[in-house]
Amino acid sequence: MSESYNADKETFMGVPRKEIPWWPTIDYDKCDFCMECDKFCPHNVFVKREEENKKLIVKNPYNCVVFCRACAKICAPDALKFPEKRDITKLIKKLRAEKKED
Amino acid sequence: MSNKKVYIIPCSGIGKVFGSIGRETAYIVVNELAKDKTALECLPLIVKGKKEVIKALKENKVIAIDGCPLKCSYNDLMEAVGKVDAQFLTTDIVKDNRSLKPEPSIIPVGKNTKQLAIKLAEKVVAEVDNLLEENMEMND
Amino acid sequence: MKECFCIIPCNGLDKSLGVITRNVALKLLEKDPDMELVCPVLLNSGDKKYDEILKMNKIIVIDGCITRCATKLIEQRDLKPLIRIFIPDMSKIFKIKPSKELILIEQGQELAELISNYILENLKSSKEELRLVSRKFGDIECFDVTVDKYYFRVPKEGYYFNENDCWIKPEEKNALMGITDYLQNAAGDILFVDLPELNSEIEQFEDVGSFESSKTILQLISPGSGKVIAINKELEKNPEFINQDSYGKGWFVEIELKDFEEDLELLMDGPNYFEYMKEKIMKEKNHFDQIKSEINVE
Amino acid sequence: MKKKVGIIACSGESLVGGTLSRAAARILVEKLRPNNTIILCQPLFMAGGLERHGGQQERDFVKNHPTITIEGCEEECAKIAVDKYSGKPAATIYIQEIIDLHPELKPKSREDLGEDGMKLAEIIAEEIAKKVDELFRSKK
Repeated sequence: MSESYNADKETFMGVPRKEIPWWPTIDYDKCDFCMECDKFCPHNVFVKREEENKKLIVKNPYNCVVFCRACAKICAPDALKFPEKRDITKLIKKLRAEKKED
Repeated sequence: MSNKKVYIIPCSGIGKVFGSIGRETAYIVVNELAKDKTALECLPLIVKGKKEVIKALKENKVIAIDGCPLKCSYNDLMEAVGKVDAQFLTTDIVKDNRSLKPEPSIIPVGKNTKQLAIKLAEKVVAEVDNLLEENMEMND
Repeated sequence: MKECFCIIPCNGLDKSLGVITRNVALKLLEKDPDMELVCPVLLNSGDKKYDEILKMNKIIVIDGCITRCATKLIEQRDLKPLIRIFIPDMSKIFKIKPSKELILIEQGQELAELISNYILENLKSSKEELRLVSRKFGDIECFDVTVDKYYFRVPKEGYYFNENDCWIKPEEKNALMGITDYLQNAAGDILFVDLPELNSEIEQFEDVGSFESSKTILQLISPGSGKVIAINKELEKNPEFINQDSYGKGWFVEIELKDFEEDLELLMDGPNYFEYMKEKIMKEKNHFDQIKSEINVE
Repeated sequence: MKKKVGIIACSGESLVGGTLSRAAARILVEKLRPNNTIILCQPLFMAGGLERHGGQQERDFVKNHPTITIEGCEEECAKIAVDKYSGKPAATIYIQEIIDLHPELKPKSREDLGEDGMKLAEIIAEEIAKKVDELFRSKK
């Protein structure tokens, strides 16, 4: 993502991005640090930490595009998990309704 | 074998790596696999209408190797020479080998790209022999 | 007259290719008695017998050699075949060279068997989308913006969009879905598509199949909810349709809508999406160029 | 928004000039001036008929963006094509001229530039980059 991207003023469907809990969670038991997801993701959600034992972490969760799960699709050991899309849709509708009231 | 030659005309596009697969394939066929039976020619020269080149293509066999569905080599040859004896699309060889993803870099080409070119070159050479053999005995 | 496929073989007698064509037709009839065998000679004589079934437009043409008499027969009546079989192509695919004899020998028998199965296979797979294969897309009125050498079009009406750059085109109780010009430009030449299963139920924003270029994998994130009733099988052979005509020929899947009013709440119409897309292009401009000129040269 | 400069490199296949022009074009667009240059596909530019969805994008781009052609040999296919379809190129670089300035560098072959060849490609790329900067400065 270009540097100009900063998550606080970004919105998704009229809802501030920061209020939507959508990002990949790494299951470190399965992950073999092949780094395919980091190589793939154009939005710098993942960041490498070569020297630590957790070599890859989700550094910028709000850079992740809501509802996009492409990284999970190419993860061979299936170590990337996302929230249930159904719940996220409900949450967005709730937040949009609240915004309309105030 | 007839004394005829088979001209290999890659589209040599450089916007994407698929053009490079076509060019690498042409080099492998012309320099290694079918050295004496094939020759390489330059597409822009044909489109520009260079008489000697077009004459040679008309009198021999022509294979077009294209790098994307727009098929410039095939379409240009049909316009300038009026015939294409066989055509290949490099994206087909990529599709047949889904595990061999071509690397984006084209100078130098990556190892997957090289392998794809070799696989395609084998198919092209089979077609070269077919065309030259077909040339020999006119079947019905 | 029940809807049925009609087989029109050429009647080549002077070549082994014609003999194989005849046998393919007979084998097809054996395997699917509902089919109608059209005698090319009678058809050529202008007899009215076949007028009715030909109008059903489910014609299988089988040409033995390059003169393609069977194709000419139907083209004279400006009909278009559903499937066009050309024996030399088939012999290349199945790597069986027809012999010279004019009577069917064992090799020709095997080829005729393979071709008749090939035809039935093709008919079966296209049955689901038969209703849609002849889907015509007139030219759609679009907004468009050009950035460097890339066109970004957005249809003005009839299409709705989500922020994941996928579109939905409702038609009464069904709807077509696909990806926008923005997404196909970002992907580059699409080489592989993974289409969803027929009759699978989808929720709004669920990922419905994916498409892959040499640079990236992108998913169709469904703008609508409903049941998959048709998939664009053409894309498996020609994924470039998505790049060439993302709002028409490049359609991806058709669903039977469950509750479009509900879906609509989180979708944008043409004009709004066009503004959203332009802003997105400008914001991601540098990073977008990076994908385009493949700067990721390690 | 600053207008980008188009680069059309000769896609010649029969001699090392073509390979050099492609190598220089890629080095320029990827390393030297990534944000203000765009590579255009020459065969697509010359051949892409309107009905084939392709060429028109390249030709429109060249009509309203300054474009530099890089010629691999004296045939000048890129320059002629640009003149014909979109109007005069902003500049033309002749590979042969630069090769003559550096006799000490001998590219190996059209298939493999070798070390000298890559150095030469870098020099050519630098040359084009200078032209790109000139065009940017001259455009207020």
